[in-house]
Amino acid sequence: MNQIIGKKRIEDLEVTGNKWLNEDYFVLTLRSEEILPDIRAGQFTQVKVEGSPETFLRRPISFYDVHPSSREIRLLIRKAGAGTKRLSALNKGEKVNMIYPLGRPFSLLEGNRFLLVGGGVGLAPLYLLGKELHRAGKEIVFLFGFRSAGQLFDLSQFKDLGELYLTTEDGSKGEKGLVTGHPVMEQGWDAIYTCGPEPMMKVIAAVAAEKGVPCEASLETLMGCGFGACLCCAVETVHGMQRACVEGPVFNTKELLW
Amino acid sequence: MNQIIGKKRIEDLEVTGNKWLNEDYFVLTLRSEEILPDIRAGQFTQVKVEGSPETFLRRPISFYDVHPSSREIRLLIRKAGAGTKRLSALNKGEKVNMIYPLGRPFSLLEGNRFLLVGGGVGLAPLYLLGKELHRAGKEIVFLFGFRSAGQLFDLSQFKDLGELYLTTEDGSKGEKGLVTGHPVMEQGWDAIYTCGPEPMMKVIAAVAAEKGVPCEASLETLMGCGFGACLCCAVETVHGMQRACVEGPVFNTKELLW
Amino acid sequence: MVDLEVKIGGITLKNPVTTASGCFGYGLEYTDFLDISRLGAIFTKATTGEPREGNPSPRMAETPMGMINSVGLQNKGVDHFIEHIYPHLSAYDTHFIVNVSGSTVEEYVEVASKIDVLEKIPGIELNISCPNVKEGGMVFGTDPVSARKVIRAVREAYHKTLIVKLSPNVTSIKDFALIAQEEGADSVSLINTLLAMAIDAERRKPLIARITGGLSGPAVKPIALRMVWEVAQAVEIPVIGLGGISSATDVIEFMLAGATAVQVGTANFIDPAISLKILEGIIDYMERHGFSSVKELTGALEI
Amino acid sequence: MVDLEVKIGGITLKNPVTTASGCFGYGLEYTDFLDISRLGAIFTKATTGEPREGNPSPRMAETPMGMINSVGLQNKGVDHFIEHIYPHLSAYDTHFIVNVSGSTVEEYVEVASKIDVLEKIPGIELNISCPNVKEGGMVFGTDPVSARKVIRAVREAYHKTLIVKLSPNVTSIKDFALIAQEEGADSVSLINTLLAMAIDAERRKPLIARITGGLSGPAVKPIALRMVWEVAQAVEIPVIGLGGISSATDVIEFMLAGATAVQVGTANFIDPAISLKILEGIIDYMERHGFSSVKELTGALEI
Ligand SMILES: Cc1cc2nc3c(=O)[nH]c(=O)nc-3n(C[C@H](O)[C@H](O)[C@H](O)COP(=O)(O)OP(=O)(O)OC[C@H]3O[C@@H](n4cnc5c(N)ncnc54)[C@H](O)[C@@H]3O)c2cc1C
Ligand SMILES: Cc1cc2nc3c(=O)[nH]c(=O)nc-3n(C[C@H](O)[C@H](O)[C@H](O)COP(=O)(O)OP(=O)(O)OC[C@H]3O[C@@H](n4cnc5c(N)ncnc54)[C@H](O)[C@@H]3O)c2cc1C
Ligand SMILES: Cc1cc2nc3c(=O)[nH]c(=O)nc-3n(C[C@H](O)[C@H](O)[C@H](O)COP(=O)(O)O)c2cc1C
Ligand SMILES: Cc1cc2nc3c(=O)[nH]c(=O)nc-3n(C[C@H](O)[C@H](O)[C@H](O)COP(=O)(O)O)c2cc1C
Ligand code: FES
Ligand code: FES
Repeated sequence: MNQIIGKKRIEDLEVTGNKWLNEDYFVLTLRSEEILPDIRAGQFTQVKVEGSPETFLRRPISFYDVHPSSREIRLLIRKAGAGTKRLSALNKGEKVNMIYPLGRPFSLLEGNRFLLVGGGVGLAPLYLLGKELHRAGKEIVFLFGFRSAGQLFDLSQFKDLGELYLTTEDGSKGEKGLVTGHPVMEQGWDAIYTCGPEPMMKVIAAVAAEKGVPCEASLETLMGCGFGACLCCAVETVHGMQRACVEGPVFNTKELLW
Repeated sequence: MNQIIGKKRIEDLEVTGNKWLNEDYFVLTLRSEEILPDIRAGQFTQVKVEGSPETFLRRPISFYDVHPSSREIRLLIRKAGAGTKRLSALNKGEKVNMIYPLGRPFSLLEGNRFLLVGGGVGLAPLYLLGKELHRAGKEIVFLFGFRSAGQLFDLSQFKDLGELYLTTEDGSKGEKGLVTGHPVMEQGWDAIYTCGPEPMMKVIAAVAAEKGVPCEASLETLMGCGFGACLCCAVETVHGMQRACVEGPVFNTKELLW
Repeated sequence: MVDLEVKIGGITLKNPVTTASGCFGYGLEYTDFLDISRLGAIFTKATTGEPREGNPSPRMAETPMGMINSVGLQNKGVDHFIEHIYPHLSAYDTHFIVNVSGSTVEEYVEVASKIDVLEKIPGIELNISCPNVKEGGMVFGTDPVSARKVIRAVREAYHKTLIVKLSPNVTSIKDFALIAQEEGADSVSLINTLLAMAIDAERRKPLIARITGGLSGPAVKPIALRMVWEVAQAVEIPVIGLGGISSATDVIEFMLAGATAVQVGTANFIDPAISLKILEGIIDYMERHGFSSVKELTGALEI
Repeated sequence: MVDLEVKIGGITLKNPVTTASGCFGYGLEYTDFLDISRLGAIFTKATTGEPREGNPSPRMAETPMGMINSVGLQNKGVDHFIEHIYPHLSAYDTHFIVNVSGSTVEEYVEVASKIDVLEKIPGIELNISCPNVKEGGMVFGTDPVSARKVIRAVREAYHKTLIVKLSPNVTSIKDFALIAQEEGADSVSLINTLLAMAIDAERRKPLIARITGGLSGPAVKPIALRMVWEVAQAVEIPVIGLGGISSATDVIEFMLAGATAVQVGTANFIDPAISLKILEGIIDYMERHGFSSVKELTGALEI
């Protein structure tokens, strides 16, 4: 059922890899038969989960990595419930129906030194963003928070793009505590990008606002459609209710009323 | 979730084989971890179909063959819709949850010469019945009807138990026409057992009634539960509404008001 | 140990997990699968004055995460129940609550009176919501005047715990709950099935002989939950919640919405041992969340 | 070639497959996925007199084979529609039918009158069944007196095809269909969503900010089908059927039950190209069963 008309696609992609990174996270690699469209960091795909009676709607997943040459995309997924569990069990060669690319990506903000703050599976879009910024010659620093070392996985690909600081809530790796308390937050940044749990992003946004640093956050709102038709993903902003799937998921935090 | 209390069981059985016989029929072999209960020809199992959003209720399937020594049972299944399609895709090692054994089996009727008339997937319980009758030293003859030769599969295991006559509607194999027109029907039988499409069974029952031959038929009624609780499988009989899953699925045809 | 006891009228249930009428026979069909004595109560199949054959077949159809049934009130009548079934029930250490049905107010009263004298039956569930009969049943449950009449008459004739089972096929279910409360019912149970239909497109025929039937199963749960919530806000008497329950989580949801106890219906057909698995799940939830009494869950939704 | 044309009031649809209000935006959100000009019609998102922000988030929850939404009537108002959206619609060769909502009879009339003069809009769908607003909406659709008042007022003000969208949250939906017919509506469409609720058991909070919302999707199909059947038996005007449709088979079922056309709602979210796949499936069915005109399917259930 491949239909490639215009910009958004409905397409069956083939699983070319599926690998656990730790107990909860896995990376799903999918290949398109067609040339990939332009996909930008912060955009997402609506994934149809087959063979799961509990999973009626599609599941929104950010792009973690994109390889135009091999026509492959990678998704970093946390096993949350029935849908992601089913995705974790996909085998090579199986097909996955996706609608993509969706949503407003991160913007290339003014300046040269950027901090990318991620929590848990919120790392996913920050890798692709890191690649984009790195390619644009920017200096980037990652600051990632996890609950504990058990949630961690090999982050060397991030380190290829820039410096990386870690915090864990229990101190089992990196600094003990939350990302929001990490000293690197205090350095002078031209902009901050963030993706992770909402309470974390709110604090980051508040720090940024206080320092007058531009900040973009990627929200994880529940979605009905993912492409602007249902108005279920509404987010309160200074411009009124906006759709996380079209006007977001990336928002400038000063526009958010959260 | 194995629970083996009393006579009926809820049990996860392991798939030890799954083989297509032709385009529509397949044989699913399942092994129990426990000693098999007493299973009689005409009884059935309620199979839970996992991973199929369309399949809410269990699916009733007759026992085709039972091997107490290897603790294996075999089911002969026709791909009818979503549920049986999913069952056809099961791989070795996967588990299938079943409730069994259910229903009233065929009875050992008086006499020595029995005709077993089957149509399509209705052959399934007749094989187990053939084995039981053969073991009891009875003479048995199978009369099977198919739409065309394409529906056929290797019937040699039936031939080990008794003579076998075939009809196909298009004459592509055996006699052309319906089982109900086959000359073997006219021979003198001590009893007739039948399982297949209802119109076929009705004619068989009428012939038997006319000749005064006892006849048992296994009905394929829709089932809600399969173990007597919902009253959804009601069949009109001379004794009032009876449950196909408890008082049946095998009925003496002279009791049926159909 | 957590305290699982709840009270419905004069009946103390050892836990809030009971099984729904028409979905659990008289319990006896399930003894191979579980120890039915561990259930809070068992609601029996509908019982009428005279024996009934129920509706013609086919009586059921599968739907997306649900099923439609049109069994009708097939049962052997109240006298058969008293003579042949009742004597077997005392072997089990749980409450049997008889689901009482009829075509006329007189029939309801007759059945209720006959059950009233049965020592081991602590209560009845007045079924004014069966969508699968031409007369009586849902007619009583969808018209406020008839509902009041039948509840009043039965209340006069029946002296133990009276639970009124409400129909969801109404504009405002809480109006009916209030009528039940006003007429002295001890509790209301909801929901019965939603009137529904299924068609075989290929044969262009209804899938059910009687054309329409009652929808049950997980598909209806969100509607049932809303109705329990609405009713629990409106009445003082305990509410028994049901409709699509198939997990402990579902039960917690119904209790948070205001139910004091719950009934498990259609889910028993798919897993006949589910009711006790649900009970285990409730205990687990209570322990994880630090509830010592299950009563604390009732109405504990934070809004 | 099979004849797919159907008529609803003064509107000739090139085929009976249309898309439901609130599930297809103004069609423009779908142009990447399919040629919307091939649809019989597109029912727009609700339009009100003034701009509305809709309800707070979260606005949705997933349920077994369905979803609950409480979007409310978020839209930029009728004037914005006329100035900014209407001009884009003439690029597409299909009918846009505007879903009209309001809190008062006056607001409904105001919106209807403003739409009346739009040349390219051949009809409106009067939404008296939205469960997600405090005032208006479903209040009109569940009270016969209010329903009659608003339909009568809009009928006077609006001169093209008037379709009244009915609420399923009533005891007898056919009563409301008859009121619509009596007041001169050209057609009725049904069903809107069923009032429902979802709870997060772990957090003990409603999953939806407004606590309750409207249930849609395959879960509700058996109820919708029964209601279409009931209404089609009762009225002379064409019935537009919807509720859970996600395949051509579903559409055939609704038409056999008496629908002249159908709307595809929630299913568009899961497969945005589904409406045209459904159309292909209908053609296939007609060819296999020897129907030359799709009109022959309407009410062709054999009972
Ligand atoms: C724009 C966007 C991008 C996302 N990117 C990623 C990603 O790259 N990797 C990843 O692992 N996850 C991502 N998510 C979250 C992911 O969509 C949910 O974890 C997933 O839908 C859960 O589905 P499930 O069936 O496994 O769990 P469910 O059983 O549906 O839910 C399990 C838990 O997850 C919560 N949940 C369900 N849906 C969502 C949702 N849409 N957003 C947030 N929480 C939800 C539920 O409330 C529940 O607590 C993203 C979400 C959005 C909106
Ligand atoms: C006692 C009993 C024993 C059976 N034994 C066997 C067997 O040994 N092998 C076998 O292949 N099949 C057997 N059947 C039939 C089998 O249960 C159905 O074919 C199966 O349930 C269809 O499920 P599905 O999901 O594949 O198809 P669905 O999509 O549910 O239905 C496909 C078609 O099959 C019909 N159908 C659905 N359920 C039943 C049912 N319970 N009985 C008859 N028709 C049905 C439907 O009306 C529809 O036309 C038996 C049925 C009964 C009642
Ligand atoms: C097959 C079947 C038979 C039923 N028979 C009765 C009945 O006799 N009396 C009654 O009050 N409710 C009856 N019901 C309704 C159930 O008790 C229950 O109200 C309904 O099914 C919703 O719960 P569920 O979704 O958990 O099944 C029946 C339901 C089913 C599925
Ligand atoms: C997200 C969403 C928004 C809706 N908005 C409207 C609306 O604005 N006006 C209206 O009349 N119906 C609205 N509906 C109801 C649908 O048009 C339709 O009646 C209902 O969803 C049942 O059909 P379905 O099961 O095919 O979705 C909405 C439904 C959904 C799911
Ligand atoms: S998810 Fe449907 S509009 Fe955003
Ligand atoms: S299938 Fe439930 S009683 Fe027979």
